[in-house]
Amino acid sequence: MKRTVPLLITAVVGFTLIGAYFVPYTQSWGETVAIWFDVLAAIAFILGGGNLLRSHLKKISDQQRGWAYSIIVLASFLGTLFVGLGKIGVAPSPQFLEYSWSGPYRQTGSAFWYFYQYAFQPLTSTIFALLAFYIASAAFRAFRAKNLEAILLLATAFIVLLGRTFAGVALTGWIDPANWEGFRHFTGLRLENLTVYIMAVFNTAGNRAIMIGIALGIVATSLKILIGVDRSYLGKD
Amino acid sequence: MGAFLRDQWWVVAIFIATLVPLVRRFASAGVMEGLRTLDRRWIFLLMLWSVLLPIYFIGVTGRTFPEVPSALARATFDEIDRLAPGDPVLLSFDYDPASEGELQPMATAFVKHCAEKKLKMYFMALWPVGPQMVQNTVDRVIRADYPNLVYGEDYVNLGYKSGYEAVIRVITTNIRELYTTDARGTAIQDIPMMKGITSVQQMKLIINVSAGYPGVKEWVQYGATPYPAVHLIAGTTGVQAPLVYPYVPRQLRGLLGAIKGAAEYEKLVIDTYGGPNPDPKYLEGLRRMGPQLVAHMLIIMLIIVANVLYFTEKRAARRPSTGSGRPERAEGR
Amino acid sequence: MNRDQLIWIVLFAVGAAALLGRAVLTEQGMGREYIRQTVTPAGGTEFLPATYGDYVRAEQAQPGQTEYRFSRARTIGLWLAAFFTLAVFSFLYSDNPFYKVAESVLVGVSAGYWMVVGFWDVLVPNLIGRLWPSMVQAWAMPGLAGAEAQRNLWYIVPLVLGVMLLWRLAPRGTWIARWPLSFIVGTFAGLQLIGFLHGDFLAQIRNTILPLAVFEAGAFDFWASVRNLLIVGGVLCAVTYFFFSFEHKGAVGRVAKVGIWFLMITFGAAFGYTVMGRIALLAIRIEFLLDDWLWLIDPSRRRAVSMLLQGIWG
Amino acid sequence: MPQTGWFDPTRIWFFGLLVMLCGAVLAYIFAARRGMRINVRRIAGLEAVDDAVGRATEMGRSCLYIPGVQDMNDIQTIASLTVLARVAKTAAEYDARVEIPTTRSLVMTAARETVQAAYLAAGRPEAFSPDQVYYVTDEQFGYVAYVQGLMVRERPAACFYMGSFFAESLILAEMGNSVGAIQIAGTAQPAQLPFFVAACDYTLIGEEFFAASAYLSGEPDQLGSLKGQDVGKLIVGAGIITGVAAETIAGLTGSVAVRSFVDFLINRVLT
Repeated sequence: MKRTVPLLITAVVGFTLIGAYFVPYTQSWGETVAIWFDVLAAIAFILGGGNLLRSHLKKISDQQRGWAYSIIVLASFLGTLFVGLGKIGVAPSPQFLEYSWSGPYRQTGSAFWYFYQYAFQPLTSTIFALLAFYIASAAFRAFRAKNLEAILLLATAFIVLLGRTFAGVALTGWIDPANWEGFRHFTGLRLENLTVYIMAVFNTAGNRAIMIGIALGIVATSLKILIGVDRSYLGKD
Repeated sequence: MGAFLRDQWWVVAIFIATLVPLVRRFASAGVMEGLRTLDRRWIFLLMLWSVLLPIYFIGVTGRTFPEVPSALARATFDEIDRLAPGDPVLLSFDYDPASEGELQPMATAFVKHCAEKKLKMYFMALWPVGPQMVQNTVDRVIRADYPNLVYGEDYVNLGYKSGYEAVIRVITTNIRELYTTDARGTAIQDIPMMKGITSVQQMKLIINVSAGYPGVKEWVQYGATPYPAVHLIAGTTGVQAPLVYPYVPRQLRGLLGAIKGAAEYEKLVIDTYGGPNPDPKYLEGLRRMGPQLVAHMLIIMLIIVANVLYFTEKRAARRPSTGSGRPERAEGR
Repeated sequence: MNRDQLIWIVLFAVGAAALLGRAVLTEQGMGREYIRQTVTPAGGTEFLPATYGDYVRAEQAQPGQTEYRFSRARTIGLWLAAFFTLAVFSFLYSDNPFYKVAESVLVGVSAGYWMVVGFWDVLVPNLIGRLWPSMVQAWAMPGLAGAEAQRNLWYIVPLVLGVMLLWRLAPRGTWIARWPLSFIVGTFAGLQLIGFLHGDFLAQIRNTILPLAVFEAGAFDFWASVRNLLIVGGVLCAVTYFFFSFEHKGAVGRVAKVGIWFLMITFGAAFGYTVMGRIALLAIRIEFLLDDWLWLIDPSRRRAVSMLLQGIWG
Repeated sequence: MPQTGWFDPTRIWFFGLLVMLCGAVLAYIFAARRGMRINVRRIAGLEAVDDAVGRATEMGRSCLYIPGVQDMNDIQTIASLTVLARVAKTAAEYDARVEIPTTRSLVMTAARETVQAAYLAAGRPEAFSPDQVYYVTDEQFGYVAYVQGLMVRERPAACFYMGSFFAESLILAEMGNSVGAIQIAGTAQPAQLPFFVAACDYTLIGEEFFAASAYLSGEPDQLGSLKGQDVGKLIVGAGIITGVAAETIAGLTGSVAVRSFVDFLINRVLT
């Protein structure tokens, strides 16, 4: 009972939606279900939030290593939640002054905006900016000509990188019909044109094959789930 | 450069101080050994300096780094430069504040170039926030530096029309069917420069600044391909550029890709129309390219050094006399 | 006290001294935010961001004016943002308490942020608004009207599934929570099977049907034909690489080898292409530190009070 | 709605392709169940899973499994859970500790069920503790900031990145490399593959990632489905070759018949 019903639900819902794609009247079922999913994911926040609270409270009560930082996590989590849900500092919208809760929760100047502007935004964009450092260390460590494939990877990256600087353009700027008529056939070898050619031909072909492979992988994976061959996500009997 | 080193000596002092331990390590352990056991935090420090110093140098001196325009940027420039004063030009700004970083420098340079050439500028937008971008650019360029240009006679903002590519399909045959008024609400008949303009085909050139959909792809498919006489050039973000390269040069006569394309085009506009010391707002792209250039050079150097190191190690490993390198972990593809 | 701590202390001392000197000695100082108080059409007051340049110009025009004012709250916020930025960068050197504080604040604030977004952008309009429209209209969405304001009983389904999901927290009968999970898995396995098959699989085959002999206005265009041959050949070889039934040996092995070459060129190009975007991200953060916070540089002339004072930055 | 019938005629060819592909996958699954021998090629990344977990056990350090940053509405996350089931089972057998921080509440719930079942299947239900699977935050960069700190402090010996990733892929891979972990990545996001290929020890490229759970399980019917996918590739090969040949012939000879066939193929069959 605990496992057969869920498997039945998955199969029925899955095949219905596949069929719905072919019947003109029911083609919009896909979007409706997507909206339902958003609602379900929003409700599930309670589980996630609950787990966050429980694991950090446990870390504090057990005085595990780094419990002081858990206090900071809980303080900022509950602070943001309180300020956001309570629309603290949000003025009601001009047309509906008498409805105190009508103002947008992200209103500039409100407390929630303050948390976003001076904590959320700087922190996330700075973590994102770490990528520039990691790209440099990855370039030094990973781009070594160990075998033919690594040489192709490194050579292409090298050409594209060079092609995007003025040095690259200057390096092969001499391949110019103005200098010698014969160069007319070789302008394709100029670095920036080479980059264009690599992106337009090799990148297109490579990405197409990967996308075709992914589509086939998804067909097989979805089918295995719908007919119950793969049911690990359902847990124990 | 000398003045910069003298005035900002303290920055240079800090820069050198942080690199002294690295140089000492190379001196004591030898360059190859130093490189082999190089702590990746030195690479992080080099990346920090290769972005921070150019920003500081450009910020203080106002000068920018060299930039050599590529053939594609020159083709884009020539498409506008070949026009005569008074020729009608359509500018469609299809982007939003999120992509302003890469596209605003292009929009500013396009409008300055058209204003210098005294072309008749017809602005429009396929994105809801487009008219705001047009207004910002008009205020920054035309109203600030070309006060003699008159709204309604030299430039007009037709505003946003919803309908994505359907808008292009309509205005290429009959512009008045969709645009009965301009963005300010004045009727089309009362706008002097709209006299005699019935469709986009009369435009000598279409300039499209695009961040996605609807954008340059739709302008190529519905604006340029069906009407070979109409010339189309475009500026677009780095992510979108590879997708539209195949249209160059037949359907798309000029293309500026990412901040690099903007910098190249700015260089061409400034060299011909900039005057002795151009206003910093026309150097936005060139200014942003400073750190990009040095950081790209750093990464290129890192790849070269890594491979030189790898080959010397491999050759050393073949001769048993020298010590072997770090045990290489199982290397998969 | 090992080398790391020594370096931290030195960095700290130099940094603090420099900041203090900068804030006190130079006449312009650093790191201050200004606001412009305006009256909104509906009578309320609104605070728009303004620059130090606006403030000084307004003061010169009319000393003691109150429209442009120094904002303490936003200045504190600016310094907080600068602290967080430096704390995250400090992780590159080594894990340290500052990074742990920044990490904890980020985890807490971001979890809270997305839950608030989920509540106001999804739960209120799409669930409560659909089942009890009048109540939501009176409470938080007075603008609700038209089709949106009618009750839509279909939204009982996500509500019931949601309750089942939360049953996990109950002591007994937690197995009921599997029903909503299997509902989600079933729907999206079906939807994505169709979506990827139609969108990616078919579309990519159609795009790869290219003529191997290209004619440009009658004349045979050699290079365009080579380009098409490379694309078609590349796709076929790379697809062969993904074959599961044959070991990469013999004829299939060689074709798959060409396929992996195409993939490696694709990855190398993609890597080289994204470098510019990542460096732009770092440039923005460093510009925030040097310009908005330390007031060392002013590339967009926001604090240039007048052309006269141009000299200082000249 | 132009059609009034019960079936949308414009999608009839697509329906045919769907039936053919699903039929092939199902046929091979049932054939495998009836005992047909299935042999498939080696995939380096998947053979490394066992010795990665083994290495972690020897060194007494933990394994880190990251199921991607998307929610349960992405098939890559669901596929990642099927791989997690195998990895968790191996970890249970080796008595290694596997930690699974998640960035979505639903993924946490489903992953907890999956790991519990895996420990049961390995015969060590008592070794499972719910705290192994926990929620961090919904924000992609908040999650990466946490995991980055976790890696430096816990120094895991093996890191698995399976699922849908975006820009943070390189942060995870570089961090994992700096703590000396064996890293096996698998994703179907083409834009992130270059970073995983550059920075990880093994990378499962697109379709290889979806084949991971079949490989690791070794069950015949799972492997059968891979054969079904190969039929799909034969269809791709046939479609492209006939299309290109017809297009080229139409271009060379200019024959109307071939040209109409190509138009039929492109505008009818393949849309």
